[in-house]
Amino acid sequence: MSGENTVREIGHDEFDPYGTLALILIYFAILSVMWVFMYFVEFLGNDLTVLA
Amino acid sequence: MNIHNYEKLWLVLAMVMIIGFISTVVYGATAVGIEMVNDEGGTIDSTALEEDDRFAEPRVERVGDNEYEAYVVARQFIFEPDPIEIPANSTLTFYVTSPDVIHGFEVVGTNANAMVIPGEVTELTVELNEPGEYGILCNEYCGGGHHTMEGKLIVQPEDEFEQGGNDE
Amino acid sequence: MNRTSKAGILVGSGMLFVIVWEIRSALGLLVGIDTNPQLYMLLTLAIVGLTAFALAIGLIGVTPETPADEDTS
Amino acid sequence: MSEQLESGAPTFLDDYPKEAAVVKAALWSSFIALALGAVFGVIQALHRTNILRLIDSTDYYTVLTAHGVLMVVSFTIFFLVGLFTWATVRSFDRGVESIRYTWTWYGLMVAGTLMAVVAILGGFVPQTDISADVLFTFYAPMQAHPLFYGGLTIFVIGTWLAGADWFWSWRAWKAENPDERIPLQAFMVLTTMLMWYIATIGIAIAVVVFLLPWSLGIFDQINPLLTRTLFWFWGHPVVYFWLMPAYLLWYTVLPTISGGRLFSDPLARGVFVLFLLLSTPVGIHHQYVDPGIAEGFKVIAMTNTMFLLLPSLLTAFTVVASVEHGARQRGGTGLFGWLRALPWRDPAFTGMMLAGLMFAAGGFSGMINAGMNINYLIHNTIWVPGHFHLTVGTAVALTFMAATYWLWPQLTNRRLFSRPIALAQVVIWFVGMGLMSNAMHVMGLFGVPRRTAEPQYEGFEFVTSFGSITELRLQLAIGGTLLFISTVLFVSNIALSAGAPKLSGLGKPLSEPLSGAHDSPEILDNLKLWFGIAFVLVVLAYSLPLASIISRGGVLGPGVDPVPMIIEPLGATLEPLVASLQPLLGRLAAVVGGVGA
Repeated sequence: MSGENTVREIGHDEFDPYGTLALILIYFAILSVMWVFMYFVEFLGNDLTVLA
Repeated sequence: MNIHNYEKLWLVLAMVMIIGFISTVVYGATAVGIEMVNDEGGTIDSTALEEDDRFAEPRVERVGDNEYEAYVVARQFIFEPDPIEIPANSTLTFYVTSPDVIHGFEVVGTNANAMVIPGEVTELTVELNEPGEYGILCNEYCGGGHHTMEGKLIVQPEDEFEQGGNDE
Repeated sequence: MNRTSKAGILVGSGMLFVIVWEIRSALGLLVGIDTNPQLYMLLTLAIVGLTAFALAIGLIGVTPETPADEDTS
Repeated sequence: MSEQLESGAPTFLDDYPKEAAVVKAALWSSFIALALGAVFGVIQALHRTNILRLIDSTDYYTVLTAHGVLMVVSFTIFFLVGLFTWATVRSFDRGVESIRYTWTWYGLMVAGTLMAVVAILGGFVPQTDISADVLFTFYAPMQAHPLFYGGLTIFVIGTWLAGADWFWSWRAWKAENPDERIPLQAFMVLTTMLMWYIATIGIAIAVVVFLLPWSLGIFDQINPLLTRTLFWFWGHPVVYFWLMPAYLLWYTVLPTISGGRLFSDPLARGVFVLFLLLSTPVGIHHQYVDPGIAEGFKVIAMTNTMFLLLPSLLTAFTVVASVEHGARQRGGTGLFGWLRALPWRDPAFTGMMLAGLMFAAGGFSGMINAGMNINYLIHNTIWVPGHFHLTVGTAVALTFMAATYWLWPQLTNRRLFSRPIALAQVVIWFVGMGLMSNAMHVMGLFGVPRRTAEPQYEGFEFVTSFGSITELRLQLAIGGTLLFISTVLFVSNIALSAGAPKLSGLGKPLSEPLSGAHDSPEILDNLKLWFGIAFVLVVLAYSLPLASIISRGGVLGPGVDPVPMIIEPLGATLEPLVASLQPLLGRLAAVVGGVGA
């Protein structure tokens, strides 16, 4: 079922996508930091807060 | 259903993040008090602005000690009045409407940014503390001259404003 | 020999270029450091160029045990 | 006439020659729109940055309308119908029920596109009264020529019939396979189309009930907030209509070309169901700073929008995990080392991965757009085009181009003209978009507006916190030029492939998911249930806002007159309309008849 370059078959139960987990945790961290920065510094720190 | 543990972990984290985003926005709306432009500005007959008390003569009006209201008409391709002049340390409510097409009303580089829709009145209140000058631009395409549609908001030092005098 | 394929160098350089250049915006917005644009662009190109060169002559990078490239179309 | 490849499988063209012809025609329509759109795109990038102004600034808006409509309506949706036809036929393993019917909806879509394009390009010809400088959003009371609205209507009807074609195949297949699970690709096609049927209610009412008769002069007033809200009723889910074909490719093709298998079929189905449920009741988030809509409705739209992030976040995991599976099967090791074991030389693989990477960045700016009050910061600034050039302009467009490199040989039995050029093309797109969208996002934060020919004002200057506006403009222009070059490389590569020798055995079978359909609960395949829930959610999210808008301003507007984006008044409109329709109908009849015969 897999391509010509397969050197080993890995089934669902023996596959732990820990590389993916690591990448996605990095993504999560970036998103969280950027959100806090954008909301609290860029937006709330900006001029002319709309009050009503 | 065969869901890997890492996938479950990510599902939980994703939900936490989503709830975090919503909480931040709610914090801004309640604790900081940022209100969205809403339906309180009311409707208006956009073909008869000249018969309306507020918009027949676009102007800034003093309504309290440090409170001002600006009745602004955004039309192809100008803002009236221009410039809008206001003393520092005051609260200003913009009432903006359009007699022709949809426009944008953006005080450049600030959070004062809203749509102007014919038939509706956009109501937007901001606090102006420091003296200074801001550009105003239309940020919704409104026709061939859209890119020339600009105005100015001038926040004057309080003492100078009295001398400069407005229409009163 | 530890050689990275030409395709790998091309794709990697593209990604590296974008990442290094975006860091300038991040520095400007988040930290408020205003880097000189010409200088920063030269720096970016230098980093990308040197990395690509080092990969090409095998100074850095290792190939996986199996050839990573094949024809799929 | 064809040389046999040793170990190749039969291609789609071998198995379904008639369907392959439709798929090819749809993809060519898509690529022609892409090429034209790219020409208009680079004109804008150079014009608004004041690098090179070839046109009058008034004509900029004609160019912008053409760019928007060609890219996000013609390019994306023609690709979608081609891809979905391929996916439906392939995954049911049966031809379409009536090839004549299939050509009919394709013909309608072509006719609709031509009508709209004629109306738009008429803006360049002052001698005609045909013009539609109303941009992709065509907000009333700006008024376009009826040809524009008519073209859109016919185009959308074409897509409805296309969806019906795939449901028809499903019914026929189900009759023969009553106990089988819907194949994954077909499941994705069907859920996407259900979403589309719900979403297009908004645009259908806006155009057919209001804008078209209004442009014909049948009534002369309109409620701009109402048509604007109806537009966004459709205007947000349409972005998922662009995105779902890319997701289909990421879920079903990308794992195979990375050498692995899809991590989880049930999750993929769940993701598409979530998109069906949540794509539509969110459109009001485009109207966060609109007057006339109560804040409560905006809060509801925001909550729905935020939860709509979930299926995309899940997709990120599942797709990357599938690729990691491929890498590890190819011998990749380590926490990140597996990334090196991937087939980066393959332009199809690299293109989709770069598209996915940009989508991760676009996801972030989308989260900012979705945040209700933070919207004040970036609303209608050039940040917004910066965002959607990462999503539709890269996640979707680059995935489509990459997928074409994989699919085209199977539709033509010819190899690609040049794989190295193809690889360079996807990398150039990535770099070009990196520069352009970075500049757009940053300028947006400084307040530079979108949709404007000359963002340079007399009374004030934009204040930058770092760098300068000049530098950012230059960056935008360089990025835009790279994107144009990339498009030229793509289209010419595909065109030149027609000269490659015919081969057989170029077929590429898709790998089976690691956790297959048998693992997913039966209820996921209950399309009626999901359609019902989706419909109820839309009614809940939209009935009160729409009722409120109508009770405030009336169905036909609180005194708003049309503002035609047309040089002449609309008096003699019907005549040119009919006249311009005739050749189109004739051509349509010729296409349908010629192909069907």
